[in-house]
Amino acid sequence: MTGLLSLTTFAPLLGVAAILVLRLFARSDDEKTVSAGKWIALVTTLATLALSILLVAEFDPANPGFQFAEDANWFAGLHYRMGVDGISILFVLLTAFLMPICIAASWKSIETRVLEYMIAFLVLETLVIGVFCALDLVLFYAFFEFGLVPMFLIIGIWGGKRRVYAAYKFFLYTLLGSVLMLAAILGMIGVAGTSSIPELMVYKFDPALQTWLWLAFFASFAVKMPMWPVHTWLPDAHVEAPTAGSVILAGILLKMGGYGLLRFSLPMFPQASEFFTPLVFAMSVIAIIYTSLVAFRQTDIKKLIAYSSVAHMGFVTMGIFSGNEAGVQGAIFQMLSHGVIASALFLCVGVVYDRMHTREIAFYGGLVNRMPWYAAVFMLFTMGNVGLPGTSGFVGEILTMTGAYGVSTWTAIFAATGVILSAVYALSLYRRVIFGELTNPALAEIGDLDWREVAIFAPLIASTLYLGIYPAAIFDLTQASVDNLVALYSAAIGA
Amino acid sequence: MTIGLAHYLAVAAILFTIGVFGIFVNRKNIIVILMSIELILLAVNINLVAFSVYLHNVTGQIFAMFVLTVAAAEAAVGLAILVTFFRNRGDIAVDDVSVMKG
Amino acid sequence: MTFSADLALAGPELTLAIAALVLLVFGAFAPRATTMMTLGSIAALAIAAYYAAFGTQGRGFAGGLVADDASAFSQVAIFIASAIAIPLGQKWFAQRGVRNFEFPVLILLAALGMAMMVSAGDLISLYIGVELQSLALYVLAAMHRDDAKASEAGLKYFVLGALSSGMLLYGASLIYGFAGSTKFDEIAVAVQSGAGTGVLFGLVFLICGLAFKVSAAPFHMWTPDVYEGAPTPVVAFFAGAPKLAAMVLFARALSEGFSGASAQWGQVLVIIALLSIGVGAFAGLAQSNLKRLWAYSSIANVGYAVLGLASGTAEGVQAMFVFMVLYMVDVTGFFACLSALSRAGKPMETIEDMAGLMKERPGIALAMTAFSLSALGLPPFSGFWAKFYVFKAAINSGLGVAAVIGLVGSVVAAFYYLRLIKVMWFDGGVGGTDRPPVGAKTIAIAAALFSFPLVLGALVFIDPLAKAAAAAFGLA
Amino acid sequence: MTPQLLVTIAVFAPLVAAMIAGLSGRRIGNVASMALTTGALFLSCAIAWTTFHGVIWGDWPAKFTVHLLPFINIGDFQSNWSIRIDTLSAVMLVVVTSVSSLVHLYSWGYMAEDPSKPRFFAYLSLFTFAMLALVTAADFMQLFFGWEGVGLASYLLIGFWFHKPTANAASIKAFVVNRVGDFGFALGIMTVFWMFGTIQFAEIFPRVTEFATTGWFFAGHWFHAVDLACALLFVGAMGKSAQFFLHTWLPDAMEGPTPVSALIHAATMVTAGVYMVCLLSPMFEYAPVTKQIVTLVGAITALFAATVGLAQNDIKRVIAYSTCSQLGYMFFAAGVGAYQAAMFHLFTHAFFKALLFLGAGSVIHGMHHEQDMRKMGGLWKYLPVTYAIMTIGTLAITGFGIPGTDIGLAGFFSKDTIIEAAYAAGQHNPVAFFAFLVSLSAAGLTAFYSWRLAFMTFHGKPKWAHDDHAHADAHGADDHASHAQIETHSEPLPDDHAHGHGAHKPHESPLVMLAPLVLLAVGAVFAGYAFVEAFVGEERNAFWRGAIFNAPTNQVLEHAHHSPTWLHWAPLVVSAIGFAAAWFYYIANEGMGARIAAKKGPLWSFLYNKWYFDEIYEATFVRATRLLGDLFWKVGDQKIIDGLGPDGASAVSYDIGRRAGLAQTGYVYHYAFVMLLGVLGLLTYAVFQWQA
Amino acid sequence: MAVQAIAFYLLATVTLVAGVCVVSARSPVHSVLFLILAFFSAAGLFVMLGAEFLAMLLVVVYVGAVAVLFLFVVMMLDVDFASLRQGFARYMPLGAGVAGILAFEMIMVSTAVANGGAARLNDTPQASGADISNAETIGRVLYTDYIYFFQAAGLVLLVAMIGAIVLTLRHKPGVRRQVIADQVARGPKTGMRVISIKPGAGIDE
Repeated sequence: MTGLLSLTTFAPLLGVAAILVLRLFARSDDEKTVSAGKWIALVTTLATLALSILLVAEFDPANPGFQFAEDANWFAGLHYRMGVDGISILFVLLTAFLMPICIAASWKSIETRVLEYMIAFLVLETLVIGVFCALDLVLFYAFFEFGLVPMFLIIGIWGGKRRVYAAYKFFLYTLLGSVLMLAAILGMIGVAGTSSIPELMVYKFDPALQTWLWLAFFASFAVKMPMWPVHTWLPDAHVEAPTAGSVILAGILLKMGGYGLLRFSLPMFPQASEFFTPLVFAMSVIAIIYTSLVAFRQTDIKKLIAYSSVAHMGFVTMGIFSGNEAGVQGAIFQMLSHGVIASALFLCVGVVYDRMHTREIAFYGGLVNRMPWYAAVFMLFTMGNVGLPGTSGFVGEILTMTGAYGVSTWTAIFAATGVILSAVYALSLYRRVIFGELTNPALAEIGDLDWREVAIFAPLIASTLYLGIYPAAIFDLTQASVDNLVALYSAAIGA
Repeated sequence: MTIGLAHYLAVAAILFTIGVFGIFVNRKNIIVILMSIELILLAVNINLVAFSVYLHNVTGQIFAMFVLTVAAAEAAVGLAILVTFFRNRGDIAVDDVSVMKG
Repeated sequence: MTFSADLALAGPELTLAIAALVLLVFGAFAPRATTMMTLGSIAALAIAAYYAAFGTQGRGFAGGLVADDASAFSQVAIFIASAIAIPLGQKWFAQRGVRNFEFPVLILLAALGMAMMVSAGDLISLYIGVELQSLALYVLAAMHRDDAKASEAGLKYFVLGALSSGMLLYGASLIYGFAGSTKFDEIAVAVQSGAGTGVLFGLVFLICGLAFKVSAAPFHMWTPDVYEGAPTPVVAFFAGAPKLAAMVLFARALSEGFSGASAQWGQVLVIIALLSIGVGAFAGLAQSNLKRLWAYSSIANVGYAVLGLASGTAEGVQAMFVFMVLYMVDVTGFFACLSALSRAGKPMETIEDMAGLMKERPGIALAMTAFSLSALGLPPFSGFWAKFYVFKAAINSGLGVAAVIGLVGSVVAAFYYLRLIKVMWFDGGVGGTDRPPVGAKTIAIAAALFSFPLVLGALVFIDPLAKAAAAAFGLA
Repeated sequence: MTPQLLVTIAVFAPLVAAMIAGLSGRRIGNVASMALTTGALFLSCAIAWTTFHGVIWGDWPAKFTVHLLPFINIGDFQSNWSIRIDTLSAVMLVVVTSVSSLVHLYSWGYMAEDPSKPRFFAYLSLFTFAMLALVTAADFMQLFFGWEGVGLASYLLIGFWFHKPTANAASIKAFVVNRVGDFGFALGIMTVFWMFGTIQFAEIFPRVTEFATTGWFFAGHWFHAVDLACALLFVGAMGKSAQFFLHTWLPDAMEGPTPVSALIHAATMVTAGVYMVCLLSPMFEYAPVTKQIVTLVGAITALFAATVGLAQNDIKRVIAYSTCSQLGYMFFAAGVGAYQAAMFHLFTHAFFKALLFLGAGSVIHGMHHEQDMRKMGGLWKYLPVTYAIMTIGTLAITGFGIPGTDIGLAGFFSKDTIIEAAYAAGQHNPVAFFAFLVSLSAAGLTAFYSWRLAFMTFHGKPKWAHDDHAHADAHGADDHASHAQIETHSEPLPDDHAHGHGAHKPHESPLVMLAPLVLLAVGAVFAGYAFVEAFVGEERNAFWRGAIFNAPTNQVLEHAHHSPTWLHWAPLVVSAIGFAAAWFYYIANEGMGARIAAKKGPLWSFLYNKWYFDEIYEATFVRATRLLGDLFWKVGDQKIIDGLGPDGASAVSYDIGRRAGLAQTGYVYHYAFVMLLGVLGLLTYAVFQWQA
Repeated sequence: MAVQAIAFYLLATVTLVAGVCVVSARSPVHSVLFLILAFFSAAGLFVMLGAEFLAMLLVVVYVGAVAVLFLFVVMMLDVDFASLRQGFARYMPLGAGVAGILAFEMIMVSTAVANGGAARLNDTPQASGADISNAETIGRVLYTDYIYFFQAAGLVLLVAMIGAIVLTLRHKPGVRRQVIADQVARGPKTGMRVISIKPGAGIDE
């Protein structure tokens, strides 16, 4: 099935081409054109989803190596290399899964420059899938880095009041992190003489060099995740981004950081990873506790959820650097689960934002009286966010904590306080928005979910519960690759 | 006391410095700045000729010749630009050469 | 070597010289035949490029002229850039009622100067090439002679350029004196047996003079003013090709003449490179005029190219070649965009002028976005690949810290590129831009397409050519 | 029908019913939803009793586990969705399904006027499912699932009347405090996992002895391995079972509808902690220090809750503190090693406490949702059946019975066993002896507050006739959960009820509410007598069949049976004293209690305010959370991180840029000067660097 | 030798003093004149070195052409030169300091190396080949070895010429010039035009 991976990656660009052709022959503000553009985007993303499902179906879970590999010579010793293993394939699926939802979620709420918007999302999809599939450092970097641009535009053009500030902050912050990674990538190519990720994964770098390379990669991924204390771009970006932008940001873009740590830091710089584990653990637990407390005090719904994302990503980094099976699997699972739950929560915010155009918590209250179904959906995802067993949120948290426990009990203890704090902020948010009497007269006529929103939420609900009850489905896919990774890592650090 | 290469080089160095000095001491007078540049080129020529003579190598003198040629061309272009500038401004004060800054 | 063999080596130069004279005479008698002039000069450049690419190689004129892969590579690039500049400028001047048949002639002579520079094997040809090019550029900068800004730009350019020539010459004289020759290969022999302080002292002066020509800090001060004042198409021309020429000359002089002192000039170049990157990144932040902004951008970019050179390796020189060629396309394209834009006949030069451009002129706005992203060094645009080469070379030769500083500088600079994108994409404009001239628009869009996606394929060809060009300098 | 299939049906029937009622309750209507969930529960209940019989006396295997689906399968971390059946879980199945089905039935009447019945019944059934999942868990993960699942149901049901701010606050409080317990629980699970390399009960229990003497490094210290694991797990139990320090949520949980209080906050969920300790008896038996802790915490809770119960005026709150106290009994029973006694008390307590709650609910229903006992009185005439039933419940909880005979109500058997066990263990163990002393004094207090409740409610002068506006006052008074108990609580009423409240006379509840009461009363009377031998008597080994483990050295139950005679009489005596005191204050000198309260003496205030726990927590944890949150947000994020990071850096960069622009003066000689400085600098560098 | 030394110091002093006067003279006219003086004395130094051809060239090119060009421009641009000298003193110290350091370094390096380090340099100056004059020495190589540079230098002058013309040549609209080609080409068709005037309308020019 060679080429399937590239097809999946670049399929969204076909949609872009179609929209561009459409734009050439029609006025961009024509209602029919806009509608056609939306449909093209939706169909493209659905087709990509179908392709990625085909990928998963064809994927051999027993094989820990890279599958669907493609390799073509490029220039200056670079190659166009693509491939997926058990770790990356699920992120491809997640991306392809969330994209149609994003398009659908933007169906009505985006009213200006719709075609550009759809193009931005489709381009973004290609880039994100590319990140997860690239097996060449430079190719990876190209996908990784260019993703900033569509997101910059999405925040900046269709965002809220402080969109420009947020867009700059997002872009420059992430750029600063990733240029350091670029330096490390160039150094690695120089030292190892190859830019092939599979080769580099078994290349043994000098430990002293590893330290620098690790730090450089970490700078990039820590910002992307984001980890405390480089997280402050995220709340701003989330608050200002349009709903679908937040979904993509929380659902996928943050995962690129965790994926990077798994793909690069752990296998390529094992000694440095071990050396820096205490640092990462400290940053993770600070992230978990600190941002949970900050989340508790927010007055903006989206900001609260954004801060909670930071806390949840703290679990991911903690799990990854546990370096054991439970931790790594938990981290992967936590990323997938957070991709679904955080996306759903942002969509929940989007539902009321579309109706009321405010995200102030104080504005709402008592929504359950008018929107019982919405309340139920929101409750489910709130519980997922809290990490209730039975939802996907639980599995990742408990496994990452278990993994961390194996390395450092203090870390697990502090992380476990996050379990308490997440209940505090999430439930207080829910209470303030949903429960109570409907006192704000502006809300008197607010309507419940319509069929489109139900259709958006249905797959998210299904996956939250499915992953929560039968996470083994995921672990079966990731098992071989994670085993391999953990074995290599353990061997390298002599544990 | 013998006059050697070093003497000539020292003269050239001082002359060069005088030229350089002239450029930023004459804050307003472009024409004198152009003349300062001529002094710099003269210093270079002294250097080249002295080296050429002491190296027993004629290249330096040829080089100096070309420098002379180019310096003449430079003077022509420079004065032409100055004239254009004067026509536009009615003045040649260097202080005025600051519409564009920042 | 016989005289005719020497002449064969000088094919491109001869072509341009003859063409310049012929066109001058032709222009004097038919000053309104602009199309003929344009076509003629482009044809001359094409022939020169053909000679450069496929002519014989070797050293001629007692070492004054070196025709090798490096000169061929850069001459072709320079001639292409010059050929693009001619119609761009003709049209622009015509719109402003300045009908100057001398324009193509001056471009041809400047191209000739640059051709001399890139093939110089001797300090004398270095000097004469530089002066030929510079004098033509001084005139071009001031050519819009009824414009106060243009003549001011010309004046500043000239005064400072002359000063830098003086330094360069002084350095050349010291090198000549202490190395005993003006020929690079003989200097190399002298330096190989231990570079004396005198030579190195001269070398510093030489570097300073050349650094002015590429507008590297701290010899950059002329750049923003001259870019702002000079006619936009002229800026499109002299922001690209002359810098390539000067960089190649830089590389050739240093690697052919002073490879024995590479440790020393490497240090100086690193200082210059980092200063340039810093100045370019920070000073650009507060700019609102796009031409000034791009001037600072070019200072920073030259810093990157110099950093490649500072590696002192063949890889670094290759990086410099790739960088300059890719950068040349971007900068030419960007200024082509600027020259194409006007609102009610008034040129649009500030960032604020670009508000809402994405709605009004999506083609140009997209092109400018591409150039901005490229300058920002974002993959997969050409600017990224340019930086990729440079930083790889720098890191591989132990300049890791400098590379990281340079990369951080690129993040600072990112802000002003983003600001341009922001204004074009996010803000609402007042409307009323004029229809852009087809030629400039075509050039801009072609350059943008080269920036991405064509660059991905083009690099497959540029990479080995640049490698061969770098190999010609004989560095390890 | 195989046993496996039957128990699967028993566990999942409530879930299916809950989903149908919850998702399509509006479509299928109220009655259908109610009937469906109640029916499913009765089905489960029937199967539960069958299982109970089958496992213990019948031909079913004594232990079996139904594997349904893998849950988490990572290396050693293997967890499955499964149903584990043994005597312990069978007992719990019976308790849970019996009380639950009766509560479902009761709710038909109690919730008759509520507009969202399907939701209520769905929640109830969901809770039942989670509880069943908890008690049938075969590994820690499923246990945790059930654990948090019942927490969720509890949260939903406490906050059932979502428009009441107090209910919302109480529900969050319950969830969060439980999470504090789960914090320890989760750490305990991790400890177990890293210690044993598995989280399956069946694999852990045989290997406990391996770790009986080893140490475990945790949080920078060495601990005795099994002790550590058990202590951490016990923190979870403390949260769920509202033990001292983590008890504050339980009284507030009375914001929920009364059937909820009966089911969740009396009979089933809160006993999950006790169940866990008994389930993990193979581990606790090798955790001597932790057992002491369990004993101590249980004893303190028993005493503390009983004292607080003395001064409360809200009928449900009194029973809630009573529950808390009784849970304390169960814990110290387990702590001293008498797990069987703990389970037995759990079993009997389920009946009489559910009875008391539902009876209280009947009173509240009869009083048109009045909960303040000071506004009741003399109700025995109007609610005769309720009165009879509440009296039975009171007798049961106070442990009324005749020592030396087999005559007594349920509490008599179970509580006395605990007291005797504590006494027996206390012979060698001061902590256990403390527990024994507590158990006796708490028995007296129990009698006092229980009879106080009965007297204030059913006897004396009726006070409800004059009080028209109490409701209205109570409404706006408190919006904060921690103060919620000071005054009465208003459950939502349909309009006609609220308005003419003074005009209505108290009335007896409908049959659908009384029937479950009667059934429970039967349990409260006979459960002790019927099962005493099986649970804690001579037949206990045949009954438990190894589901509860006693270390060979642990002979506490054996010793308890041989306790001195005075000990058999002691509880009765202290109860009688309590009864007499209550009679003295509330019958003989009616109004004396109120006068004492009115004086607001320090002791009374201390008890009335529940030892000021809420205030202390509010002042420390809650405030600290808010302050830290604000600090981190406004100072940490905005000032320090953003101020030094992006915002600061960009401001500095821009400033540098501006200055660099200013340096670009436009004057040619400046430019030349800069160039010369450059030359000079480089030359100087060259001279000094390269001279050598 | 002493004569030579005296001559050298005299000429060198004059050159340098004249240089200082160039940059510090009150009037640009004086500056030009001092420039000429500096060139003359430098030519004298060249003669001392034996480079007579260069000395003559210097005098011819500079004094004859460049200096005159300067003078011409100074006269042409009617500028109040007094005002141009403001601020001269204010920046003296800073400029002098920088220049002093520069000069010090340059002299130090070039003299030290020239005296001690550079063994390849000869003690005796020799400006021309054996038996032939300085001019002949140059002449032998200028059109052979250096033909390339020579031609290129020609092109530099061409550029200067074009530049000067482009920048300064103006066809003023009001000035009538005699264009012989136009006069020759003039025929009846272009010489007159026939206009039919409607009565009472007049002609609009």
